[in-house]
Amino acid sequence: MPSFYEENGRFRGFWAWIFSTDHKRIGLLYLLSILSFYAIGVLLGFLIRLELIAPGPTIMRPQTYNALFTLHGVIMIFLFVIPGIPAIFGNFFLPIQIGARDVAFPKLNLLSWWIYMGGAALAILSLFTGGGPIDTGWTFYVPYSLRTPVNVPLAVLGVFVLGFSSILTGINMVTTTHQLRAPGMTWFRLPLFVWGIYATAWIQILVTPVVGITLLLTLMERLVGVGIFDPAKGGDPLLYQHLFWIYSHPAVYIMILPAMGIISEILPVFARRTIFGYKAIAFSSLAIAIVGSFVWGHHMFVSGQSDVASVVFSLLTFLVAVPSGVKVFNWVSTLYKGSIEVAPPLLFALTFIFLFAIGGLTGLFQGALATDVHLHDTYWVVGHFHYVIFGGTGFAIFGALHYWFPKMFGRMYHRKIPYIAWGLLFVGFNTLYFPMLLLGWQGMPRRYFDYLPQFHSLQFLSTIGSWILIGGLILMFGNLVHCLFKGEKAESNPWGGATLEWQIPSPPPRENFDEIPLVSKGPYEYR
Amino acid sequence: MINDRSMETHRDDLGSTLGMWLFLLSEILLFGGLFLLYAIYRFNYSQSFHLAAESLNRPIGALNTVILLTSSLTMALSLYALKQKQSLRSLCFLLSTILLGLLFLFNKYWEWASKFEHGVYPNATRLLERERGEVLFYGLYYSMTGLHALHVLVGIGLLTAMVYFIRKGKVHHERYLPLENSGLYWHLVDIIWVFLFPLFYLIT
Amino acid sequence: MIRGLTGLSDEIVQNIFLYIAVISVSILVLITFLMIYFTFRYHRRRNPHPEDIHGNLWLEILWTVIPTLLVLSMFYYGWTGFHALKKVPEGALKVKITARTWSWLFEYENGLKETELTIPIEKPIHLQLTSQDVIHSFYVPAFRVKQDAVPGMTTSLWFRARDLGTYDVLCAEYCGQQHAYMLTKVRVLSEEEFYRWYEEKGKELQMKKPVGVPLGERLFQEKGCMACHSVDGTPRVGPTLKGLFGKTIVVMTEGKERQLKVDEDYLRKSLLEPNADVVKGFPPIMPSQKGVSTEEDITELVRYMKELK
Amino acid sequence: MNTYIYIWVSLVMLTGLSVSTAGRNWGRWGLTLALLIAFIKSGLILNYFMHLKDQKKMKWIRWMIPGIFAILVFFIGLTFLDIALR
Ligand code: HEA
Ligand code: HEA
Ligand code: HEC
Ligand code: CUA
Ligand SMILES: [Cu+2]
Repeated sequence: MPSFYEENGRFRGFWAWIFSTDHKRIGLLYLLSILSFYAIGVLLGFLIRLELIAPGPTIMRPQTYNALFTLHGVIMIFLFVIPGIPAIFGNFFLPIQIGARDVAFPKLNLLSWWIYMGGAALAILSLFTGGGPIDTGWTFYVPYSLRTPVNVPLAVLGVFVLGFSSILTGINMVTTTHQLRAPGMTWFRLPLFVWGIYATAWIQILVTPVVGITLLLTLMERLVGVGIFDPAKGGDPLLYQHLFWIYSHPAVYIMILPAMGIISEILPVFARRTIFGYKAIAFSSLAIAIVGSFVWGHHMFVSGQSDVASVVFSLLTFLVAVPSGVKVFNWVSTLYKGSIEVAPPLLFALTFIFLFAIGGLTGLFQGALATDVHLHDTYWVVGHFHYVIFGGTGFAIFGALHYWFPKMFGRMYHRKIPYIAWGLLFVGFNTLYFPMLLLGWQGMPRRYFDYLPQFHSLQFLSTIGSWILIGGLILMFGNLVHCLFKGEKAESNPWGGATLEWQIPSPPPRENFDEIPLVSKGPYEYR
Repeated sequence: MINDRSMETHRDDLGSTLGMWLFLLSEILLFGGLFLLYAIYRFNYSQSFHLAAESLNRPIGALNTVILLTSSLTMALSLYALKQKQSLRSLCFLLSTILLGLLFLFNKYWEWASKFEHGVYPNATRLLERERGEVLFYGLYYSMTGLHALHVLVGIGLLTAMVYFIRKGKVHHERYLPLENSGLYWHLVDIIWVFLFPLFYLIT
Repeated sequence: MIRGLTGLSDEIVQNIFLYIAVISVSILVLITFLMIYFTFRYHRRRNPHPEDIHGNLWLEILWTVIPTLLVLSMFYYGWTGFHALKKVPEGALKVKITARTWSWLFEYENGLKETELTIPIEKPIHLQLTSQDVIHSFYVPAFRVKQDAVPGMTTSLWFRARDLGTYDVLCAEYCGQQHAYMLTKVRVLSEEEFYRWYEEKGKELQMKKPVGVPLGERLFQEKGCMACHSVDGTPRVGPTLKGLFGKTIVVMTEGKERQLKVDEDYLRKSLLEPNADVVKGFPPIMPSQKGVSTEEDITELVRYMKELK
Repeated sequence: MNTYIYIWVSLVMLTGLSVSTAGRNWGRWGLTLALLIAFIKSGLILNYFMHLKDQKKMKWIRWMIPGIFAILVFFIGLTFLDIALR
C-alpha cells in the first residue's frame, strides 16, 4: 500500500501539501512551520543571553533588547508551545490512535493551519511596519501597551488570529475523540496521549476566546480610543490582567497536558509493561484542566489585587499541584518491575520528569503568598517557566520526535547520537536555567537590559550554559534532519508499542487503516 | 482524487452538530469577557451607568429586540419548512430572516449615528469631559453592541450563502445540516442580544 | 549579594522559603532516586520479564492525600507570612511614592520631596504608592518587599529596617525602554540622624527658597526630567536641553517635518503637549505635565530651561 | 409549527414585561428581575428554536450551556473577590 507521502491528490508537489486535508500532512506542515519559528525564538533567546553576559550595554541598545525578549516570548508561547503538541502530534497521531481515518473536520483542520500562518505573518509583518517591533513583553500589559509608540496593533491582531486557529484545532480534537473512535475503543481504552489532547482541547475552546476579546479591546482602545482599560479614561488596568491571565494561566496547561500525554505513552512502551494507574492519570488531566482554570490570580499577588482574592487564588494554586504530583508518582511507579530499555525517547521522558518536577516545585514558592512578594517578576519566575516549558514541554517534544520519528518518516535515526546530544542538552539546560533561580532569589528583576554588578557571575554562567545548549540542539536536530534523508528504513513497530499507530505500516498509508480496527484491549497491554 | 475523499466518507451529522455547539460555546465566552467587564464597571459606577443608560433610546432598543426575536422565529420556521420538503417556503422564511437582520442593523446604525451627532463617540472630547463611569459605559456600549452587530453581519452572510445553496439544491430536506448550523449561530446571536438589551437600555 | 537579615519581612520570607525548599528538595531527591534506581534495577538486561501492575488504590490515595496536606501547610504558612507583610503597625512613618517613567519621587508628611528614600532604623515605614503613567513596581530585594504602583490607584506596603546602610531600590514591573535603570536607594539612618535630617530639610522647605539648589533645578530633579534629559550635552532617551533655547530644531508635527526656533511658547508646549511637536529622531514617549504640575512649576521649569547654556 | 409561534409570542411578551418593569424603581431587584427574564427567554430559544430539548443522541450537549454558565460565574465571581474587596 502506498504511504501518504506517495498518494497525491488533485495537486502536485508543493501544492499537494499546503492544500492537503490529510491530518498527517497537516501535522507535518505544522511540524515544519512550528520548528522554523522555534529556530527563530531560540536565536532570539541566544541573543538575549549574549547581551546579558556582562553588565552595561554589550551588543545592543535597550530598545532592541526589549523588543527581543518580547518577540522571544511571543514566538515561543503563541507560535511554538501552545500550538506545538496538539497541532503537530495531536493531528498526526490522535486519529490513528483512536482508529480513525482522519479528524472530524479535515477542511477545518487545513483552515486552522492557514489561519496559523496568517497570524504568524501578521506578527512578523508588525516588526517592519508602524512604529517598529513591539516592546511590551508577551503579556501586553496596559497601560504601557496603550502608550508605547511601537506597532502594538498589528502584533496583537496577529496573536488574536492565532487564537482562532487554536480554537478550531480544539473543536476538531474534541469532536474527533467523541465521534470517530473505532468500535471497541471505549473511553478507558484510549491511549493517555488522547486524554491529554482531549483535556487540552477543552481548555483551548473555552478560554482562548477570553484572551481574544481582551486583545481585541486593547486593539480598539489603541486605534479608536474607546475607554475600557485605560486609567486615564476611568478604566481599571488590573482588569486587563485578570482577563489576560484567565486565558494565559490555563494556557500553561495547554502547553503541559499534551506533553504529559506523550510521557505517558513513552514510559510503558520502554518499560514493557502497562502504565501504573491509568485512570488516575486520565482523570488528573481533567482535574488540572478544570481547577487550573481558576487560579489565574497568582500572577497578580503584588499587583494591587485585594488580599482576599490573593489568598483564595493561592489556595487554588496549591490544589492544582496535587494532580500533577499524582501523575509524577504514577510515572515513576510505571518503571517498577518493568523491563526497561533506555532508548532515546525514554531518556528524554525521564529527563522530562526530572526537569518538570524542578519547574513545578519552584512554582510552589511562587504560589505561596509571602515568598511570591519577593520572587514575583524576578529571574526566579524566568527560571520556573523555562524549567516547566522548555524542560517540560520542550523535552517532551524532543522525546516525541524520537519516539514517533520512524512512524512519521519511515526512517530510523542514528541511535547513538541522541545520547551525546542529550548530555549536552541536559548539562547546558541546567547551567543556563539553574543560575536564574539563584539570581531571582537574590533579587534580580526580569526584563532587565542591564543589571547591577553583583549579579554578574551568575548571569555569565547562565550565558555559558546557553552555548552548551546550542551544541546539543544542533547535534540533535542535525541527526534527525540527516536521517530524514539518509536514515535506514524503519520497521512498522521498532519499539514494540501496543497502541494502534504501531500496528500499521511506517509511514502510514493515506487513510491509515485498510479496515477500521476492532479494539478489544487497553492501550498498554503487551501480552 | 484524495482531497475529495473526505467528502465521500460518510456524513457525520452528529459530529458537525457537536462541532457547531463547541464553536457556540467559545462565542459565548468571547462575549463572556465583555460581560465580566460590564459587571465590574457597573458595580463600580452604578450611578453613572444609570445616568448614561437614560440617554439610550429605549423604544428603539425594544423594537430591535422584537425584530431579532421575530427573525429567530422565521429562522426556525425556515428550517422546519426545509425539513418538510418545502424549499420554496423555506427560502421565503430565510429571506425574511435576512431582511429582519438588515432592519436590525439599520436601526443600530441610526442609533449610533444619532449618538455620534451628539458628540458621544469613542475618544470624543465631549464624552471624555463626562464622568469616568459614563466614559466606560459608552466604551462598553460601543464594544458590545459593535461586536454583536458584527456577528449579525456574519450571520447575514451565512444565511445569504444558505439561500444560494438551497437554490442550487445543495441544501435540501435530506441535507439540511448547513442550514441548521447557520440557524444555531443566528439564534445564539439573538440570545446575546436578549441579554444586552436589559443590561444597557433598562438600567434603573 | 543582598546583605543578611535586614528587615522583618526578610525573616518571614526566608523562613517560608526554607520550609518549602526542604519539602521540595526531599521530594525531588526521592523521585529522582527512584527513577534512576528502577531504571538500573529493572533494566532489560537484568529483568527481561516485566510484571504487569495496573495500579494500587491505596497508593493513589496515599500520594493524593499526603501532597494535599503538604501543600495546604505551605499555603497556610505563606498566608500567615503575607498577613504579617500586609498588616501595617500603628505609628508607622508615612511616605508617599509616586512612580513615573523612569524615576521615583518620595513625599514625606511634612511636604518634603526627595528622589531617594531616607528612613530611620527599626521604625515601621508605611509606603503609599501610585503612578503617573504606566505600571511600575517598587522593589527592595534586601527587605524582600515589592508592590506595584498602578496609575489611578493607591497601593500600600510596609517594612521595617533592622540594619543601617544603603540598599538598592529596583523597578520590578516592565515600564519601557529604561526599565532597567529605574533605580534608586533606601538610606537607613539611626533614629537621631534621621530626625536631624528630616527637620533640617523641613525648615528649608518652610523658607521656600532652599539653600543651595535653585528652585528650577530642584523641580527638574523632582519631576523626573533627568531620567530622560541631560543638561550637559549628552543625549539620553530625550534630547539634551543644554543650549536649547534659541536653537533651531527639526520637529515632526502631525507626521510632517518642520523647522522651528525654540522660544518660550515652544518650551511650554513641550511640557504640556509633548506629542504635538516631536523632535526628529526621538520617540514620542515624553509624559505630559498637564494635570501633574502646577502653573508656577511649569513657569519655573521653563525659566530654568532657558538658562541652560 | 404552532409551537414556534407560541414560543415567539411568549418571547415578545417577556420582552414587554421586562420593559414595563424597568420603569419602576425596584433597586437591586430590578437587575435580578431583568436577568431572570433574560434567562427564561434564552432558555426558550435554546430549547425550542435551537432544539436542545430534542437532542436525543447526544443528551450531554444540554449540559454544556449550564456548564459554560457556571464557568462564567466562576470567572466573574473570582474577579469580584478582587474588585469588591480592594
Ligand atoms: C508549561 C507551563 C507551566 C506550568 C505547567 C506551570 C505550572 C505551575 N506554575 Fe507557573 N508559570 C508559567 C508556566 C507554567 N507554570 C509561566 C510561563 C509563568 C510566567 C508568566 C509571566 O509572567 O511571563 C508562570 C508563572 C507562575 C506564577 C506567577 C509568578 C509571578 O509572576 O509572581 C506562579 C505563582 O503561583 C506559578 C505557579 C505554578 C504552579 C504552582 C504550577 C503547578 O502546576 C506545578 C505543579 C507541579 C509540581 C508541584 C511538580 C511535580 C509534583 C511532584 C513532584 C509531587 C510532589 C508535590 C507536592 C508535594 C506539591 N507559575
Ligand atoms: C517555549 C518557551 C521558551 C523557550 C524554549 C525559551 C528558550 C530560551 N529562553 Fe526564554 N522566555 C520565554 C519562553 C521560552 N524561552 C518566555 C515566555 C519569556 C518571557 C518573555 C517576556 O518577559 O515577555 C522568556 C524570557 C527569557 C529571558 C528573560 C528575559 C528578561 O526577562 O530580560 C531569558 C534570559 O536569559 C531567556 C532565555 C532563553 C534562552 C537562552 C533559551 C534557550 O532555550 C535557547 C537555547 C538555544 C540556543 C542558545 C541555541 C541556538 C541554536 C540555533 C541558533 C540553531 C537552531 C537550529 C535548529 C532549531 C535546527 N528567555
Ligand atoms: C520618559 C522620558 C521623558 C521624561 C520623564 C521627560 N522627557 Fe522631555 N522629552 C522626552 C523625549 C523622548 C523628547 C523628544 C521627543 C518630543 O519632543 O516629544 C522630549 C522633549 C522635550 C523637550 C523639547 C526638547 C527639544 O529638543 O526640542 C523639552 C523642553 C523637554 N522634553 C522638557 C522636559 C521636562 C522639563 C521634563 C520634566 C518635567 C521632561 N522633559 C521629562 C522624554 C522625556
Ligand atoms: Cu518602572 Cu519598570
Ligand atoms: Cu499561572
